[in-house]
Amino acid sequence: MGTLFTTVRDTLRYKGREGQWLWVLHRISGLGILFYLILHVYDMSLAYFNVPVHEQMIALFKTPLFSVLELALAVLLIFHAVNGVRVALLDLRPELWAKQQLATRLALIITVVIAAPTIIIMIIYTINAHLGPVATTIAR
Amino acid sequence: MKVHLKIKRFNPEKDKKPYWGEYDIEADESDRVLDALQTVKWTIDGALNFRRSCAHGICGSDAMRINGRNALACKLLIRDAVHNGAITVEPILGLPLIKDLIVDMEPFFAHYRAVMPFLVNNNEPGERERLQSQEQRARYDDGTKCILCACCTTSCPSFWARGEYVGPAAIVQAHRFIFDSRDEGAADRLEVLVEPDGVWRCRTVFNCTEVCPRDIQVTKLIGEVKQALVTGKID
Amino acid sequence: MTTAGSTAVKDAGMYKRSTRPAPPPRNNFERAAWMYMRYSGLVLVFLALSHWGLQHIFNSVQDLTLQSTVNRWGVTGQVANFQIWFWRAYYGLLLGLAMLHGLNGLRQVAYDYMHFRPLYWGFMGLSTLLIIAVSVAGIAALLLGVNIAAAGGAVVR
Amino acid sequence: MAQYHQFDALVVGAGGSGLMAALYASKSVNTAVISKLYPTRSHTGAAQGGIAAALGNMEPDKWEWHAYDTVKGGDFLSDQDAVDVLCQEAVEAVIDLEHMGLPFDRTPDGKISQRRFGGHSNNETKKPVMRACHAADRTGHMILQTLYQQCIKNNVRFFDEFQMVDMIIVDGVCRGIVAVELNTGELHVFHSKAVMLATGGFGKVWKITSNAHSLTGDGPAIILRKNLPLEDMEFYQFHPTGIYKMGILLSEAARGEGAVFINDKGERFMERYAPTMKDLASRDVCSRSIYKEVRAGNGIGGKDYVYLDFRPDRINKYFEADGSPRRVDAEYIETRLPDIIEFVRVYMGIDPIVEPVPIQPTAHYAMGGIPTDLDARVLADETGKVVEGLYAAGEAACVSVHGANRLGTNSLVDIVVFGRRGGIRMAEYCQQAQFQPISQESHTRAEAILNGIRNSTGAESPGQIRKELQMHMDEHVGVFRTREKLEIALEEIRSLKERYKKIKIDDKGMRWNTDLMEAWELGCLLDLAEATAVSGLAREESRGGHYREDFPNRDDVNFLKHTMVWTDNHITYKPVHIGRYQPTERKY
Ligand SMILES: Cc1cc2nc3c(=O)[nH]c(=O)nc-3n(C[C@H](O)[C@H](O)[C@H](O)COP(=O)(O)OP(=O)(O)OC[C@H]3O[C@@H](n4cnc5c(N)ncnc54)[C@H](O)[C@@H]3O)c2cc1C
Ligand code: HEM
Ligand code: SF4
Ligand code: F3S
Ligand code: FES
Repeated sequence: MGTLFTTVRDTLRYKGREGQWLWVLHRISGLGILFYLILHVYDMSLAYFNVPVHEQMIALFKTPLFSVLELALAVLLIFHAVNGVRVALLDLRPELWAKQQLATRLALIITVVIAAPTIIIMIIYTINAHLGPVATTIAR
Repeated sequence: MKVHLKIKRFNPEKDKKPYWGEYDIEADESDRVLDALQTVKWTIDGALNFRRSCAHGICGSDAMRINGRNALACKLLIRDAVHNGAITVEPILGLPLIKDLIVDMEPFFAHYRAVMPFLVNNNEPGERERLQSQEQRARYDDGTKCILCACCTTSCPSFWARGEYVGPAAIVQAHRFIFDSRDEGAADRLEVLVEPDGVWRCRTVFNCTEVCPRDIQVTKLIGEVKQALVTGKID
Repeated sequence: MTTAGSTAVKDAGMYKRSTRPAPPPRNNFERAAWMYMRYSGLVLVFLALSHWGLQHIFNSVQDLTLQSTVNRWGVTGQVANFQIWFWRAYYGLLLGLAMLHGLNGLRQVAYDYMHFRPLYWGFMGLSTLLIIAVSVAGIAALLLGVNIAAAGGAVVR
Repeated sequence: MAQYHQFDALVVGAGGSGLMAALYASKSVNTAVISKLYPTRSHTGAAQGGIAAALGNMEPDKWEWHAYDTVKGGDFLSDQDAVDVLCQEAVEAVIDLEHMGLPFDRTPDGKISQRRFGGHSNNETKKPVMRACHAADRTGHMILQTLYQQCIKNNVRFFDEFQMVDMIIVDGVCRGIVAVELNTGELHVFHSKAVMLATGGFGKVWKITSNAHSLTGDGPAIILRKNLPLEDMEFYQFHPTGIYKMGILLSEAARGEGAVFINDKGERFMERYAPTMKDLASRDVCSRSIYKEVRAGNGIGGKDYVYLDFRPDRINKYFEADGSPRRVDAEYIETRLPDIIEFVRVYMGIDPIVEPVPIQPTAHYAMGGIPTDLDARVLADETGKVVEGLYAAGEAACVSVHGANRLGTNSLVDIVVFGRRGGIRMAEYCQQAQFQPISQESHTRAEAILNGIRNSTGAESPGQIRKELQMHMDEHVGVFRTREKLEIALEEIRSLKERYKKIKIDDKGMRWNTDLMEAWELGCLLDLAEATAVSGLAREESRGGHYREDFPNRDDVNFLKHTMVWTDNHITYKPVHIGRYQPTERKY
């Protein structure tokens, strides 16, 4: 893995600003989403090829552990999308470069603005499913 | 004021791996970090090694990592560098370490040479200067300020990962000529930069722009080169 | 030599060179890949986020059943109506764009860290095969619909 | 053991002069450049204001006017044949640089832009003339970069971070040099037909200086040790505008754009000292005037500095007072002097657009150096005999175009004009000369010297000696000199030289031993300081940069001649080449 180790070490050692950390996150989130996507498409294809296994996997996705992973995935996807737009826009319109500091902050803010309600809704769904009426009462 | 300096030391003839050297010195708050290093060298340990020459940010010798971030030691004042009375100084990343704060600059200059950093124009120039409008001159001004200090290239995560990446400094140099109205070598330079280790390695991290001691908008210039490759136009 | 100051010689096109065409670069793959990442990313924002919203916000994973899939995909052997074609196109596009985007992203990461050429090519070869296989299976399932026969009648039409 | 290399021509030093020479020499012969710094780190890159050439792009100008200004600036000590070459070829050289790609600023009609500079005038009206071609205030940087770029284009062979420590001169013929590869500490013998020394200045002899740490005069010092003379060493220029206490230069371009000196009373005092050129009088005049103000108690707060004022509203006020129609605004000043303004902001923490800047004269430029003829060939003595195969150019050399005081922007002209002439001449020589044999032992002298320092077990610290040397030089061999001061300085330098024999360094290693190299360089500084003081003591008159309070007048009867100083401190003299311009009183 050649320079993976040194790069990770250097990235931790070097005191970069937001740009550096957004890049790290973008990379990790991209890989995370890809991993999930492969799993997910495989699972969905089983709806034709092997329905019983498909159903077992759906059941698996409903367990608490996967509910937590799903939350993480939501944040990663939202972040990756928002930050991806930032990068794409900056790359395709160099004249926007002067505003990069603003763009980084905006990306973080938008991520939070979208992710926060998403997570809350998802948490409520999960609690509902696992704890049933109690949560439903609270939610009301 | 009293300053506590933590300097990453390494002597290839003695040490197996780098270690921290710690020094307490007296310095003026308007002194440069370079002055502090000189004080250590001249009064505490003459064996401390670092490059320096002009001492005012114009020759590009003394790029180093001060408090974790690249800077020219001669352009950072003590008062801006001390945190809780201390300053940490380490060599720049991504280039082979030789001794103390000195790294091997050869790979850096090899990338510089790779982008044909010189005017290409085979037309007979005539007896007087080639004409250039003020706007055309302004178009590539930013890149001409570069002092090849390597602050940018050695702050770039893509460069840490792949030393083969030409790096922001070389792209800035290429930009300086690609956008010079007198130049005709853009095609050849773009041939180099379109390669996988050319501009595409740049992931828009902005570390480079943030540390350039000459305030060059490095990422923007890289972006303009990417645009030249994408649109096929240089304007 | 005495030259009088500023006798302007602004004949037409004196400074001309404003928009020179850059040459078509020889190695176009990296450039195409780079542009693809940007443009597909912009499209994916809508597709991936809307999909996520549908599956995880408006509906919950917890409510996911074979029925909800049948509602969009139809069942094996069924003649596709407009709705089913719409979902086929939507998911097909999402799947294709995302997989290719992800694959190229993975390639970039691998290119950064795997300097030993055979390792890089081996890793990318396997990854590409896996991703193609999964994508083909996914698209096949999308076109063929939910195999209701194998579901043991669990699904109510 | 030393490694061995052979090249037709060797250039030592990769500043403007070295690169220019290398570029031209490498066109026809096998050439290598040896430099203790990466070429782009050379101090040519620090030059700010501009390079003079009578292009006449902005207003009428003639090279003859440039020549006269140069001779007058040099207080009539310049060799006028050399000055003619300088000023005539300046035009060609600047155009040459432009063709190489140098990004000069432009006039509205697309030509090279020019600005005013100290001492440059329209000879008819006596008013300042726009002669300095410039690229913002980074002209030297652009020259250095452009020349390096061209060297890369032409595949010039570089040995970067190799430091010359000895020269091989046998039977009066230069046959190569010995250098240390800094990275390994190994010695390398470079065998050649011709060598050019382009090692730059030696400002580090003083404490307050605009010069780089690396400017330690290695070339001239080695020349002295080879029993060859140095010329006009007493003429050292103190630039009037160094940042207070640091010495970082604020180019004369600031005054070219309209900045003025003011004292504690807010007076524009240069009006009194130079009624016509005022703040653009030559540098020696300005530096002395500043110190005269300080002595009269007019320094800011009674201290030893004055203000350089380039607040736009003030500049406009002075333009108005001078009857000039020009006006400036903050934006204009920022685009014309970006680096200078940044220096002030970074290093002084004040904004020159709103506050005046504390400045003090700073040691800047060596008019003297290795004597050469018009083709940059090194002279062996006062009779004009040349050392075969040896060339010198740039600040290390003294063709004597600058005489007793250099005009601003003339050094950059000097390095390109004589660098080029030297390079061409050297190549011609190499084409007909043969390699002269060198001994297997060529490097042993250098080895012994370096090992001597490395293993010395004395108690003296080189850092301390350097500090004391610089202190004495600032105090006694500065802008104002007297017999007593110079004698004190000499005594001190000699005792420091004794102490230098007993130094001890901390780093005993081979690789990148800057401790060792700095100690070696200190030896050069000591030798050059001594040569400067000795020459100054002998010249009992005031001329240009050399001002003796005990002999305040110029004495053309006894001292219209060049000093040649030798390693044993004896002095010989050489006549000045007078041409069209007879010495007259110098007034600005
Ligand atoms: C701050 C400042 C501003 C200036 N502004 C102007 C201006 O506006 N206009 C103007 O005309 N002049 C100006 N000057 C003066 C001018 O810049 C210099 O005199 C000129 O650049 C000297 O060039 P050079 O080629 O002789 O030497 P340098 O550029 O100093 O180069 C010396 C070279 O020699 C090498 N070297 C030295 N010793 C050794 C050794 N022992 N072995 C191997 N290599 C060695 C160094 O590595 C370096 O490459 C300015 C000077 C300063 C300090
Ligand atoms: C939702 C909208 C998306 C947008 C706007 C987006 C945008 C981008 C962009 C612009 C890049 C290039 C980054 C660079 O070159 O520095 C990128 C990289 C990447 N993307 Fe996406 N993407 C999105 C969705 C996805 C999805 C669904 C996946 C998973 C399949 C994914 C996986 C990756 C990977 C692995 C990388 C490489 C990361 C790197 O090189 O550091 N992205 N994305
Ligand atoms: S672009 Fe800036 S940081 Fe990079 S080498 Fe040039 S001056 Fe240094
Ligand atoms: S830090 Fe590196 S990734 Fe690009 S924006 Fe700068 S070159
Ligand atoms: S010493 Fe020249 S840039 Fe710092």
